[in-house]
Amino acid sequence: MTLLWIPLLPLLGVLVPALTGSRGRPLCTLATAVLPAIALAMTLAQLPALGAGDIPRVSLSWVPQLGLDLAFRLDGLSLLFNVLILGIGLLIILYAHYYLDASENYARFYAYLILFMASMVGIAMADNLLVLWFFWELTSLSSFLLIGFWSHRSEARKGARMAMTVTGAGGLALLAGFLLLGDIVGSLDMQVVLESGETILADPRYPLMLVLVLLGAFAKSAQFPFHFWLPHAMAAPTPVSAYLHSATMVKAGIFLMARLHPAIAGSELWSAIVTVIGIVTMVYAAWFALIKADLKGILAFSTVSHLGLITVLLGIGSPMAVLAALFHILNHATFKAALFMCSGIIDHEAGTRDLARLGKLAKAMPVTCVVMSITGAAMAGVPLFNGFISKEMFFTEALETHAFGGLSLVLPVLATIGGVLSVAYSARLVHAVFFSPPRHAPPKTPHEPPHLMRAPAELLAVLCILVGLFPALMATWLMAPAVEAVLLEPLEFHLALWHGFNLPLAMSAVALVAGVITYILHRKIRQFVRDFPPRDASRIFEGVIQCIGDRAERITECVDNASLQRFMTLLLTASLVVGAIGLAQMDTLTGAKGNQPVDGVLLVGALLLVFTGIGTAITHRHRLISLLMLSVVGLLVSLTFARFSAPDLALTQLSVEVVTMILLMLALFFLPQKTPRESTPARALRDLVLCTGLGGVIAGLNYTVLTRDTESISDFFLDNSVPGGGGHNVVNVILVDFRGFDTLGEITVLAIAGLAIFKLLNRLRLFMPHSDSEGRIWAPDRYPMILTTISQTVLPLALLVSVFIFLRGHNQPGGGFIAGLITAVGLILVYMARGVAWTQKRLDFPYQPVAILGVGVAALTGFGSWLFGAPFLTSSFGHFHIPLIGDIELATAMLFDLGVYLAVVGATLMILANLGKVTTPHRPAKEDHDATERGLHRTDDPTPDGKETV
Amino acid sequence: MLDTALTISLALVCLALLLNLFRLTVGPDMPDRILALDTMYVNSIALIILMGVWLNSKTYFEAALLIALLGFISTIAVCKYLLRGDIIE
Amino acid sequence: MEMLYAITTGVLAASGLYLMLRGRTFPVVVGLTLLSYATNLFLFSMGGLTTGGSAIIDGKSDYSDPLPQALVLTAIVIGFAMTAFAVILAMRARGDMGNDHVDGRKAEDKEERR
Amino acid sequence: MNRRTRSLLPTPLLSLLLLVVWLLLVNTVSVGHLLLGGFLAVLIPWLTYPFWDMQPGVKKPWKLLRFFFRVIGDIVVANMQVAWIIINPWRRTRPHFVEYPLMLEERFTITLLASTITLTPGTVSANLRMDGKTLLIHALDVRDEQTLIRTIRERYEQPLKEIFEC
Amino acid sequence: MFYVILEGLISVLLIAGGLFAFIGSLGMAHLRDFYMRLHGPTKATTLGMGCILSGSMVYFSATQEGTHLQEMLITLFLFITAPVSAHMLAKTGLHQRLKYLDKTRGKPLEFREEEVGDKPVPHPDRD
Amino acid sequence: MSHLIVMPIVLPLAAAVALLLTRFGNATLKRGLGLATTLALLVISVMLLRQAASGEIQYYALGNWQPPFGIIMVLDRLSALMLFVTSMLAVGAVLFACGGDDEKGSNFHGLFQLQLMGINGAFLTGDLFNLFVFFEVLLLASYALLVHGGGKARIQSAVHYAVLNLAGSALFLFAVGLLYGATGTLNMADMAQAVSQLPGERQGMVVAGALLLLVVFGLKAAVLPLYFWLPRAYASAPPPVAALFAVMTKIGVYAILRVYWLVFGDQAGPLEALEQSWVWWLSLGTLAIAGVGVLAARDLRLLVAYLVLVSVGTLLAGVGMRSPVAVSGLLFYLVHTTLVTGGLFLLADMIGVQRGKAGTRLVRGRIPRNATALGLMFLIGSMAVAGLPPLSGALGKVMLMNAGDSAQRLWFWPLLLATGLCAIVALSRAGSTLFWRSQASDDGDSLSPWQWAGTGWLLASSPLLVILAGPLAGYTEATAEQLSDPQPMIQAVLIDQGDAQ
Ligand code: NA
Ligand code: NA
Repeated sequence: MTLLWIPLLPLLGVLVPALTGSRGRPLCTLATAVLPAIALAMTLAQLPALGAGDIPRVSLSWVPQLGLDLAFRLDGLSLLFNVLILGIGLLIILYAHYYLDASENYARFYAYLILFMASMVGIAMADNLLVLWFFWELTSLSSFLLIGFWSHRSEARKGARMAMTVTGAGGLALLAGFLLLGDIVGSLDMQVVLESGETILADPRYPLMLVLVLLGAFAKSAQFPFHFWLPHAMAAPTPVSAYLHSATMVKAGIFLMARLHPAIAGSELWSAIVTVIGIVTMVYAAWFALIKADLKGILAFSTVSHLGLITVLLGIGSPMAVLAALFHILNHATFKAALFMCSGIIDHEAGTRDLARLGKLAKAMPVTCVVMSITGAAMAGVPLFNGFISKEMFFTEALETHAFGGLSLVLPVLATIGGVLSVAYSARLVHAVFFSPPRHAPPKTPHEPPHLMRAPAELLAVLCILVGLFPALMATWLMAPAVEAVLLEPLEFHLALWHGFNLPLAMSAVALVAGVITYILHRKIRQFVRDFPPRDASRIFEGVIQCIGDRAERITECVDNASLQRFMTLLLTASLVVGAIGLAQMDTLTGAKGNQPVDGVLLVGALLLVFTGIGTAITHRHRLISLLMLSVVGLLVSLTFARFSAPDLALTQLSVEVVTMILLMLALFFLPQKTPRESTPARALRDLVLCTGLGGVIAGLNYTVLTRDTESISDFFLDNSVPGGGGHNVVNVILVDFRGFDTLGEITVLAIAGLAIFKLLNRLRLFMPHSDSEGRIWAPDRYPMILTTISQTVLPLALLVSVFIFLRGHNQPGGGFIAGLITAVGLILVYMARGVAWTQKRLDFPYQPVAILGVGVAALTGFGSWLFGAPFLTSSFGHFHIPLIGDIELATAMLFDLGVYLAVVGATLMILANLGKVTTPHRPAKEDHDATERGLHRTDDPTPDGKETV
Repeated sequence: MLDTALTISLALVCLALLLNLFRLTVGPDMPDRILALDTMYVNSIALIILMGVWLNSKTYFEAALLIALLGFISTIAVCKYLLRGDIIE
Repeated sequence: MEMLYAITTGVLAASGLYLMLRGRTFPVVVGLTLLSYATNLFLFSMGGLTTGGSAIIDGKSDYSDPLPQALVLTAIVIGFAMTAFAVILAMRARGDMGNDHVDGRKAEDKEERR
Repeated sequence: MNRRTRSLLPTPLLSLLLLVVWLLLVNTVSVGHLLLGGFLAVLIPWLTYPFWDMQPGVKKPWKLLRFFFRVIGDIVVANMQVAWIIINPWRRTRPHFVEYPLMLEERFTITLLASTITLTPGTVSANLRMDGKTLLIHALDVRDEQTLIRTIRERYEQPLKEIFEC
Repeated sequence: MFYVILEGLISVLLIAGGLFAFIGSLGMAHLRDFYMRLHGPTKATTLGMGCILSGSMVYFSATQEGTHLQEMLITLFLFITAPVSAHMLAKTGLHQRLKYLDKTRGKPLEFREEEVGDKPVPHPDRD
Repeated sequence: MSHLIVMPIVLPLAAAVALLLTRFGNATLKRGLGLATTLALLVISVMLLRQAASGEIQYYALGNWQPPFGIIMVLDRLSALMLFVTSMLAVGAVLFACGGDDEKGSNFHGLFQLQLMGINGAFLTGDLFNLFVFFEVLLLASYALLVHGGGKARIQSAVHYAVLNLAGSALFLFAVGLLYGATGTLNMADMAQAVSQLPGERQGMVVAGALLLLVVFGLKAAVLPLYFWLPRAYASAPPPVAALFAVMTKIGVYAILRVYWLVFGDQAGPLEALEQSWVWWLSLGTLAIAGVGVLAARDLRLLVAYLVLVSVGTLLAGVGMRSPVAVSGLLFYLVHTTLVTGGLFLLADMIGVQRGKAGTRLVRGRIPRNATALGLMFLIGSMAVAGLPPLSGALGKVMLMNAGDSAQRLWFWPLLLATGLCAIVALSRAGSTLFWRSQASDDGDSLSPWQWAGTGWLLASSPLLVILAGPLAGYTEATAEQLSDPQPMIQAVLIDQGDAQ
């Protein structure tokens, strides 16, 4: 379990700076360092176990369905990386303490840094592919945050996004690779994966998997062609560069290749890809390192180059190559971190990182000069420093590999060229900063930084020398288990400074000499390069992203053109297609039942319906005519219902139709009276074809159903209506009892419509023409006397009819809904005849509560049945005999129907009366002509600040 | 005899409906169309009553009643619309 | 008779759909209403076309299928609610946008931006 | 508007009408329905009472009855005339707009008169002036404006005035 | 015999009703101006309704138990509403100043220029 | 009989009635009632979740009319899970709304409860027509809520949203009619049985009905040619409503799962899985177009709306794979995406409010006053929604990637990963614009604690889902198993056919 704490402690450590941030920087720094330090100690404490050949592992079940366990291991490789991550991390914390300005949010910085540290430890220790991926992506994220730390700088933001995009994309490829790998192996457990090398190599999906995994690794380790993001990541504060972009994060890709080495290396494909990419990266980046003018830029490209070197070694893949790779990881981390810190110190003290403005700093900053010289020499591979040993090993492996058959000389030659360039840029780095005179003066007068700020770099420099001098003593304890972890077996080796005179030594010598010469000539080279101005990767990247964004925008605009007509066309086309597919599967349209004979009335009815239906469409540009046609359709539809034995439907349709008419006319008043001719003939034709098609499909489907007999559940309703529901009108019993829940939903819909319309009408001010579309000024007679008189007779009659329809609904056609509509229409007649003000004065209550009360009553009927232990909406009924009056039947369903009645009355009046009220109080006596010409007249404009409420 | 009478009557009412449709379609003015609509309502009542007689069923009486009551309101609404624009003011 | 009925339903649906494809809110609402008539006729007929068989229990033997009728009743009410909402929404849209195009476009830039 | 207090039976004529209508609706004359109808005939007028203008009382009920049957008769006759005009291919119509000066004053009776005119002899009451003093009548076939006015006055307006307004 | 007479009565009422309804609609279809067309439906159709409804009353009273006077209600409603519809329609026609036959005598106020009031203004929707 | 099953429907109804009986009234009281009801719903849904976890399928016969004659509410693992997600989301939305959005128009809390009623009803009902009714309840409530507060953009998007959905409702009725005409029943379990014995001459009717339903559900779910209503509607809705809308598309997904796995399950013979290839290919198209939309979005809310569309594509791809593993994965992903996108809509509004004039547009503006906290929330939300570990999106995505055969993976993986990358690019751009590329400023409206609570509630669910991933995945796995075998459902619902009461 202690193992679990090693990644967990740094993860918890993210909170420490957040909590201690307000207590001052020294305390915060100290507190932040504590948990990583403990984690480092715990890591080292595992050494004995490792020495004994154990691999400490811990696993907690997390998502077993996925094969995802929270599993960690601490083998040699993890140990090596943990030491690097935590060790250098601690040094960086110390360094950052001095590096950051007083004004900067150090707590946030530390939090990001620790988050990053924790995720790196997680990668190093992950014992499950998915866990590894999790931490992998977390490093991308934390590096995004760190690179963007100076978020006010444009290059920081761009660099952060670029890093995020590239490593994020790599991470996604890696995920796919991991899942494939898990699929091949049948487990995501690292141990199982590592032991299944043969299975993996034999699997046909291996190449794809390998490419995906390597994509991830290369993107993270900035290998060609994904190298471009790393230099731009240098926009980050220098501690970040030192830590992430030299010592740790960029090594994650290398780590991954080493980690999965037993599982996925060992094929020709592996060597080919990895070696080639590595060597190309190495040389290419080294070249750029030489010609960069920015201190951190040089270091960044040199980092890329060295990562290439390590990649080559992993590609070669022999045991000694692996050892060399791991050893170079260690060495590179030490000298490169120190170099970054030095460059940060210089930047900090001199105020610039531009080589042109730096020079002759040796006097002002002697200690820094020494440190930088040592570590620079290590980077160049000068003997006696650690870099020399691993580079020597690299040359050896480059010579010994036979990966490229006849071209086997290519590798050593390129390796040597890389070495030459490496020496050249290292020399340039040290010489230009400390010894040669500057071309322009630096912004600040440089001096040595505080001692403790130097200390981490000094320590690392000392390590460079110690390891360089006593490699076996200093590094074997780390290297042996690490190599064993990668090779899955112990490797006998001896790290030594001196291997005798041999070809690699000669190559080193060549590199040194040629490197110095190259540096001396480098101005000419740079002059040469300047003729081909290098393109800025960030600008290209931004351009590409911008271009993709624009392209995406254009595509989106093109696809989604905000045209309802197109959306509707698509919807209808989809329906046409699926309907036609169904229809096509019918063998015969006419079923066994066949057609009943047609009589003249039906024919005339159908003729009228078809005629007015089409008429509604044809006349749609003259809206009122269209509306009248529609009204006839409604009438005929209700006649159709009556004709085919559905009196309830006929009644409902009739009353709804009238209310709809009134509603549409109320609304039409505020809308244009005519529709402009806008559809092109082609468009109209297309719509016509589509609609005819869909109409045809609907007709066809209707016909197929109509000509077949159906066994349905309806017999149950016919049988149980009287005994079970206490009503003779089966339709009504279904509505209020068998399927009362539908009806409850339905009146809820109606009530919501009322509420929604109330919302829409609130503070709505609309243009009110003072003349009709022909220019006739409205008739002066608002409330025609005969109409008003008749309305007062019709209202009581309508109410009486409502009561009649309501009471008999359970046994005869009728019911609460129709009754409600009749009541509503009766009241609407009064509104029409006498106006809102007059009516409102006499009908002084809001309709919303009525509608809601109706829903409430219906719901209460439902709840009532709970009292009797029955399910919601269970009905009961009884016959009661009252003297003189006779038998009467009472059913709870009637109460439910009362709810329906109230809801309908309330909602309908809420809709119509509110709509009627929209204009009434504001109707201007006369429009002013300007407003009329503008086509819009508002009595008060809605406030622009969005305070308008709906 | 009754059947024949019923058929004749139905045929006449249907013809009447077609004539209404004619007036509804050709107009020429809105009031003409409304008049056609109104007449259609009334003729529908006739149709429903005749259907009731034909089927010997009183189930459809309410539908006729409702048309008599509501068709009028519909007509009034359109007239009011043409007269005043705002039918509830 | 069935054929006639089906054709009528289809024609109403087609007319309604044609209107729903128009570019102004009011025809769309009218189309919606027309379409819901067609829908109701369609749904209603799923129980077959019965003459003189109202589902009112009175000792007859041949009743029409009451279930589709009940469904259509619900559908009519819901359709009414929806039409009401849609038409008021159209009003509101006209009030806010200054025109009654379904996309809230000005009358000037005609719809050729499809 | 509350000139009258809300009495239990504010409009007896309406109540009677409602009761009759109710009995017609339920098509039964049972005690239960009489009671229910009676209840409704009281309740509904009571509820809708605020929506009523002053309703004139019936001064001479039997005259009303006579008027009623006369109108029914006129409707039949007049309608046959109109029918004849419509189907007679050689018809000679003499359409006429007639301004009819009203004697009646109550809204209710004016409405009754206008309705009667519409239902009877070839006339439609086309417009009631807002002042309620003149009624515009469109007649399908009249020889003489004055004759028409006189007929209406004597046959309908006078009786109505007697029944309701005297 | 009684039933034959009854059947005859019903038949006559129904046919007469159908005929009047037809004539009413015919008048509406072919009379020459709106105001004349208005007469057809308000008169003939109403009478036709009366006939058909009476026929129905007689029919149901004869075939089903009890007397069926419900149809009177429809007649009543029609008599109440039809004149008002006609009145409103006529009002609308006058308001729209629909043309009437030249031979029509009498020129109502509605058609006299001086009574129309403000000069018509172009409606914004007008193309 | 336990009434608990029907509570998620009747409780919000009752609360809505109480809330709406007066149009105006004590705002605090209304908030309290709205919040209390929502919390009660959460408790109820947890209880139902535990009931359903036993694996037993229960139903509640309304009016005591036994299936297939009466309407029933069915509680199985799937419906319980959907109820839970809804109430989790609703709590966040209501909390947020109490911060002041509820006062920007009338009747917010009542309508909100009605919307919940509709959603919960849609999840519970076992009757096809009743599903239609609840669809209408939730749609109309959503129209009302969409225009809450007013404004041009809202009204305009409401026009599109409403008209399309109205057409969809008509299609739904055609489909229900056809299925009733062909099978003679409305109960979905009964229909499943009827389909298994379907005479060949009716097959076309059922196919047409089923595919029309697919169009309707596809419209709700916002699948490729039918998604166009979504971006603008979501982007313009009032924030708590937009948050609740996060579950709206999932209703479509749910309905597809429910109908096609039950009615067209393995007992359906030649009709089995007739939706599959449609859903599969269209979902991929949706994913692609949504990825492009994510890159194109120049407004944070629009961006989140397109991320919802991404999630729709992902979910439907899971549906299209039509395997229990895929369903398990998609349900996990569904829980995650619903809560997180809901939270992001809320967060977007908070950011927009503090950025003043720039609002949620992704242009240089002033830095939100509470940049640190908002930034942290944005980070969490973005990571979760983009599928970056260790948050829930990553788990869901991995689960879905693991499902599907190799032919399906060939299409699904590249698309899913590519849209993931689009999301990363777009969100990092958005984040850097909102929190970095702006001037710091001290003014900007202050945010109410309610808003923090609501947003925090939803965004916190993502890490929580990671911690509880094991149990949740176990539940979704069992759900998928339950779903893949319709027989127990059919038997549970139709035990005593023939006699009711
Ligand atoms: Na009923
Ligand atoms: Na008004």
